[in-house]
Amino acid sequence: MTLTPITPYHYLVLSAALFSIGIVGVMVRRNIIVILMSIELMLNAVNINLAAFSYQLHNAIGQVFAIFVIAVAAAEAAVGLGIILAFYRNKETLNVDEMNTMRW
Amino acid sequence: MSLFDTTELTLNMGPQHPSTHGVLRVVLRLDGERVVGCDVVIGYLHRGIEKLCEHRDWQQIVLLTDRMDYVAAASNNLGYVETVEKLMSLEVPRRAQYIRVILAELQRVASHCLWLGTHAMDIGAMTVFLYAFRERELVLDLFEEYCGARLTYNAMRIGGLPLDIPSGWDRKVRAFCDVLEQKIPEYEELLTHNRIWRDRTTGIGVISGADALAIGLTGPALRGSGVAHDIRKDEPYAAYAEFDFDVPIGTAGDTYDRYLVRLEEFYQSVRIIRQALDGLPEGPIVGKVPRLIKPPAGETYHAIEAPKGELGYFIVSDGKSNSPYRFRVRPPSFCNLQALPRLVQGHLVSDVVALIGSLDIVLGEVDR
Amino acid sequence: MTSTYLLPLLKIVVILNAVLVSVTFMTLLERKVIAWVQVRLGPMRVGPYGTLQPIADAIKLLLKEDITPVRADKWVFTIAPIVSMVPALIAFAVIPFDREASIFGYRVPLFVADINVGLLYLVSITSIGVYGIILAGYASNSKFPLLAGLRASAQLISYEIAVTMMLVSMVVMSGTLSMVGIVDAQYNAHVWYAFVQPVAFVILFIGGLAETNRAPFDLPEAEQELTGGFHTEYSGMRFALFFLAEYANMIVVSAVATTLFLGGWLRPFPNVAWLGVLDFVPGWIWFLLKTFVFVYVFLWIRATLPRYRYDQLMRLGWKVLIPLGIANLIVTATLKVLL
Amino acid sequence: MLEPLVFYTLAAFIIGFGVLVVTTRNTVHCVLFLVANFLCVAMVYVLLAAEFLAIIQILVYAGGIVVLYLFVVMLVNLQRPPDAVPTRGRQSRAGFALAAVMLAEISAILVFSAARPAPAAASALPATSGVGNTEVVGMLLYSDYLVPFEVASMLLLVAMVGAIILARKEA
Repeated sequence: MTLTPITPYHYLVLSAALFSIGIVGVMVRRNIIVILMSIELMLNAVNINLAAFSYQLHNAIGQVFAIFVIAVAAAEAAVGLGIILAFYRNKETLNVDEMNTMRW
Repeated sequence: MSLFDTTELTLNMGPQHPSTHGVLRVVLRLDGERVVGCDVVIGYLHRGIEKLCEHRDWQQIVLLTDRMDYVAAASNNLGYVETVEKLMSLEVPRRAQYIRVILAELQRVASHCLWLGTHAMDIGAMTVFLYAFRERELVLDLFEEYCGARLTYNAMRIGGLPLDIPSGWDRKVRAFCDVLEQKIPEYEELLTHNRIWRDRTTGIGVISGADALAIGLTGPALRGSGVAHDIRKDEPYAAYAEFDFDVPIGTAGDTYDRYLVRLEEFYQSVRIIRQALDGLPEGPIVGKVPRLIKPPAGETYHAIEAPKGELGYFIVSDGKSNSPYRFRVRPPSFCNLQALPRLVQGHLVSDVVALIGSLDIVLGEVDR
Repeated sequence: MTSTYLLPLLKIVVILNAVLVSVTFMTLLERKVIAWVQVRLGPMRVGPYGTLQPIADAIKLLLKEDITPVRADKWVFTIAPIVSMVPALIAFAVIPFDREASIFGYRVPLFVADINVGLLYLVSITSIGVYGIILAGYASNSKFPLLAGLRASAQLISYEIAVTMMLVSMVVMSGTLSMVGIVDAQYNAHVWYAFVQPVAFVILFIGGLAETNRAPFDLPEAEQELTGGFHTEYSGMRFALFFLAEYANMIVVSAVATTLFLGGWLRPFPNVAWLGVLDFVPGWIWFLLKTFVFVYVFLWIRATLPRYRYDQLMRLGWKVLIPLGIANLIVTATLKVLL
Repeated sequence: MLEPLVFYTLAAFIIGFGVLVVTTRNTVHCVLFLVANFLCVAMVYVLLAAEFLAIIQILVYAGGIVVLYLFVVMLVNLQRPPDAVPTRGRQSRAGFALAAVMLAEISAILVFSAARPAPAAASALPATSGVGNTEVVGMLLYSDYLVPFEVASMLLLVAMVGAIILARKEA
C-alpha cells in the first residue's frame, strides 16, 4: 500500500473537521462546561492550521500565533470557569438554557 | 480549598481508621478541609466492665480493672485497691506503698511512651514511634520480671501486693532510668526543635485553663493549659507525699504545650522512681487483711493521677454481699475526649488526628 | 534501518527494564534504610537478608484480588494507575546516563533521545502525571480519595511552578534545553551547577519531594489522616502501579537533579587533570551513584521528618519557594547578561 | 511512508476523541477525552516540526487548563450528577447545519485550490534550518512580537485577577 505524501491540505481538512465538531458541540450541548470545552476544540483546530502553514511556509510566525492562541485560551478557561462556579453557586445549574437572567 | 464554595462534606473517620487509637468514630462535617462540626461516637469497645464488677468478688475485680486502660494497667489496679482500702480503712505497709509508687510511675512512663509514639506517628514522624516503643519494651520487661505479665499485670492486691520485688530488680529499674534519661533528648531532637513539628502543633486545639476545667479535662491535657492540678500533689495518695517532684505546666494550652508537659513528666517520673528506690523501706508487703474481704456498708470515691488524668472509682458496698453493690469508674480518657469536638473546631482534617493523639485516649477506658 | 529504529528500541527496552527492576528493589531499599534508622532489621525472611522480598511482594500483589468498588467509575478507575505510571516511565527518554559507552565494540550513546526541548519535555510529562491522582480520587467515588485527589492536584500544580522556575534558571545558565547540552555546559564551566546555583538546587529538591508526594509532603497519601489517600480503594496490581509510579518518579527527580546540578555523568572535578584516575570509572556509574545519593536522601528525610499540614504546604510553596524562585531567575538572568 | 501512517492514525484519534468530547454524557469523561485529544494534537505539532509548540500544548493545555476543567467538574459534580442532557431542538439542528456548511465550504476551497498548483513553498522567507525550533520561536516572540507578547501577559494577569474575584466566596 502506498499512501500519498502528507501535504498541508491534509492538515487543513483535519483542522476543518475538528472545527466542525467544535461547532456542533457548542450548538448542541446544553452543559456549559462542555460548551467551553468545544470552544477549546475549535481553538485547537485553528492552532493546527497555524502550525501547518508555518510548516509549509518555513516560517515560525504561525507558531508564535499559536502560542498567543494558547495564552488566550488559558485566560478564557480561567475566567470562564470562574463565571461558571459563581453561576453554579447561585443557580445550582450548568444548563445554558437556564442562564437567561440577562435575556429580554 | 476555601476558594470554592462547596456544601458541607460529611466525613466518617473510624471506627476503622489508622489514627483514631482504636475504635473511635469521629463524624466530621467539613467545609473543604476545614472542620465545622464534629461528633464523637463511642461504644465500639464496650464490654460492660462496670456491670461485670458488680458480679465478681472484691479481689477478682483487680483483674478486670486491667482491661480498662490496657496500656496503663498498674495505674488502674492502684486506683481500685486504694478505693477499697479507703472503704475498709485498711493500713497498707510502707514497703508496699513504695513499690506501688514505683510501679505506677513505670506505668506512666510506658503509657507516655505509647502516647508519644502514636502521637508522633499521627503527625507523620514514624521514627519516633519505633524509638518510643523501644523504651516501652524495657518497661514491659521490668513488669514481666516483677509479675510475669507484660500488658495486663494484675499487679496489686487489696491491702498490699501479691509479690515482693525480685532480687536485683531495683538495679535494673535504676539502669532503665538512666537509659530513659539518655533517650528523651533524642525525641526532643527529632520533635521539640523540629520546625515542622512545631508548625503542626503550636496553636492547634488551644483551650484556656478555665475552659479546660469547665469541660472536665484532667491530667496532662489540663496541665498543658496552665492549671497545676495533679492529684499526686493536691491529694497525695500511696506514698507520693514523701517524694519531691514538680508538676510541669504549659502556658498556651495547645498541642505543643501538652506535648511538652508529657515529655517533662518522663523526667519527673524518673525522679520519683529514683527517690522511691533510694528510700525503699524493709518490711511486709501485705497489711492486715481479713481472709474474706467484705467492706462495711457505705460508699466512697477515690481518685488517682493516672497517666492520662484523673482516674476515679466510686464504689458502693452494701456490707452483705461479696461484690460491690455499685461500681462506677471516672475514666480520664472518656472525660478528656469530651473536649475533642470543641478543640477541632475550625482546624483541618490533619489536625483532627493530631488532637486525638494530643488528648491521649485509650478506647478500652472510654467504653469500658 | 538498524541504527534509526532498532537501536533506540533496544535502548528503550533496556532502560525500561532497568527502571522497573530498580524501582522494585527500591521498595526494599526504602524498608531497609528506614529500618536501620529506626534500629530495626527490616525484611529478613525472604532470601538472604530479605533481598528477595520485592519478588515476594510482587507475587503477592499479582495474586491479590483486583477489587473495583461497585460505585466506582470503572473505566476511569482502571485508567488512573496507568495514567500515573506512564509519565513516570517515559520521562526516562530524555535522561542522559552517559554520553557514550562502548558495548561490544560499538560506541553507543547512553540515552534514548537528546531532543532540543528535553527539559521542557520533562516538565510537561510531569504535569501529565497529576491526572493519575486526580482521576483515582474521583473514580473511587469515596470521600478519603476525593480529599486526597484535591490535595494532590493543588499540591502538584503549585510546586510545579516553583520547580519550573528553577529549571528555567538552569536553562538561562546553560543556554540550552537539551539535557546533554546542560551537562556539557557544566563541563565547560568547570563546575557543577549545584555550587553556582545553591538556591535553585535546594528549591528543586524540595519541589521534587513535593512533586513525588514524598515525606514530609506526602499529604495525598497520608495514612494517618486519609487512610491511604487516593489509593484507599485500590488493591492488587493497580495499587502496585501507583506505588511503582511513585518510586519511578523519585528516580526521575533524582536523575534530573543529578543531570542539572551534579554534572550528570561527569566525574568529580572533571577538569582537574591529576584526578584522571577517576576516569577509570565509567560515566554512567558516576551518574547512578549520584542518583543513588539523592534517592537515599529522599528515604532519609522520610524517616526523620513529620508531615506538613495542607495549608502550611501551600504557604511554603506559594509564599516561599515561588518568590524565591522568581528572584533566583531574575538574578541569574541579570548576571548572565552582565557577565 | 511512515509519516502518512502516523498522520492518519493521529487524525483518526483526534476526530474520534473530538466526537467523544461532544457526545459523552459524563462530564468527567468528556474532560478526559479532551486531554487525549490535546495530546494527539500535540503529536501532530511534532509532525509539523513545531516541537516547542507541542510541548507548550501539553504543558499549558493538558497540564494546566484541562486540570482546571477537571477541578471545576469534580467540585460541581459533588452535589449532583451532570445535567448534560442535550435538548434536540431547533438550535441543535442549526448547529449540525452550520457545521456541515462549514465543512463543505472548507472542503470546497481545498478541492479547488488543490486543483491549482500549490504555491512554491515560499522559499524566499527566512529558512529555519540549522537553528532549533525553540530558539526561532523565542527570537520572534521577543523581537517582532514583543508587544503582542506583553499584551498576552497582561491578559493573563487580568484573567487571573478576574478568576480569583469570581471564584471567591462572598466577602
